Amino acid sequence: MLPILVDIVDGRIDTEKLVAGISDPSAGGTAVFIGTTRTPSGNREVEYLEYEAYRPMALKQMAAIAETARSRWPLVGVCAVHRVGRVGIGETSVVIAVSAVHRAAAFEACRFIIDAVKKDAPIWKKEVFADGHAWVGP
Amino acid sequence: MLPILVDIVDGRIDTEKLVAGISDPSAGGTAVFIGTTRTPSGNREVEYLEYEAYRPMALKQMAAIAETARSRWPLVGVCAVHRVGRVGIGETSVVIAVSAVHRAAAFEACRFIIDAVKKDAPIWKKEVFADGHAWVGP
Amino acid sequence: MKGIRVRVFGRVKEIVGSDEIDLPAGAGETTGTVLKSLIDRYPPLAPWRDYLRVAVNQEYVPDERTVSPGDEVAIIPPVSGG
Amino acid sequence: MKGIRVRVFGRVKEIVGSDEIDLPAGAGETTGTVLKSLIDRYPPLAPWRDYLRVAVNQEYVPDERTVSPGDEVAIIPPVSGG
Repeated sequence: MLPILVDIVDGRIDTEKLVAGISDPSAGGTAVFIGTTRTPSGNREVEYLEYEAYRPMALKQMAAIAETARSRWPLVGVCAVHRVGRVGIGETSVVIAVSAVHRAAAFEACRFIIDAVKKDAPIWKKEVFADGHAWVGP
Repeated sequence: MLPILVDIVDGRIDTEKLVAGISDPSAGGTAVFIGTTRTPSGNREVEYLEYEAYRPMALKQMAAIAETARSRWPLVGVCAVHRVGRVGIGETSVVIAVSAVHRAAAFEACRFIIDAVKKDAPIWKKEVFADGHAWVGP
Repeated sequence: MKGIRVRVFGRVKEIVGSDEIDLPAGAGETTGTVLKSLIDRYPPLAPWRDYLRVAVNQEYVPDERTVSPGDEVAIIPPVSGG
Repeated sequence: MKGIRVRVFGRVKEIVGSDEIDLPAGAGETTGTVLKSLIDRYPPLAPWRDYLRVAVNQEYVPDERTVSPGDEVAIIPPVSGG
């Protein structure tokens, strides 16, 4: 069982490196979720996104979510990294990577983690348009 | 909607490049499955794996599976690449990558495709041990 | 009278105009009274009242609980990571 | 009498000792008769009979159908890609 890696970073996320970090001879499958910033939002063109985190709490939440996943599924490695600051369109804002002996566990845990991170990690994004911005959410 | 990419390759699979190939400003999530060769198998140490494909039929099957996925879920890009020949332990033997506007479709389609490829694509692996080999399967 | 320092984020930070604020605190302050004081002071927050979660010492506090000046209190508007 | 060329893979290829084999074919050959001829000629294949799928022209043929010498016939042992 590999250590859990969670991080919040200010620059580009190196997915390949993260996936390599959870690889292991005992793992047969790795499920990865890569969140990328997109445009349009509704019918407005987004120029870029700006992410903000309550960093220490977000790291705690992400670690707790990853631990929960590891207690529910037989996993080998777990990694969850979120980017903050300005993120251009099409760039990666979040990566969840989970390796397991069998693929079902990897898929289910990966989906669980991204769903939980989006629901509970104190991270916010605003969409920046040519003429203003909007926080995403209700 | 991006073209579907399916391939069977003799050398290393460049996951990063494949993921880049299905990225698009309209996509918000990409689900990736990375299959890696593992050891042990049962209680025998595997030295490496050897994959064989009925190449033209496997390519047709993979393309048909990808098309089915695209007809069932709203996807942006789909890619399925399998490696054949000798694959060392821990190396990538297959990559499925699916991008979509929303992550649920990406996850579900990615899982569907790897399940279907494993069930129907005419591809075989044998595990090579220090003292022999075994075709995987019943 | 010591105050309670409250961290704010996202749209709440934008309304407040700062990433933290000191609220005057009497005895028996709770997560509820802190939230009420903040909204009283910044009325544009009122429409968000039902959407705001409170964290104390970096943990969500779903039910009302006492807060003391040493606690790290944070107002969590609807999250949107990913 | 023209033969039918049959492609074989995996453990079937190992048993047959070649990646394709020409089977003599009369009129009215079917996927079933091709499979039977192959197993008759290579008895070690018999235990695999129920596990073998037949493809004609690179498509699985779940039900028995006629095959002609021009068809690309393949015997598909249990697949194990991934």
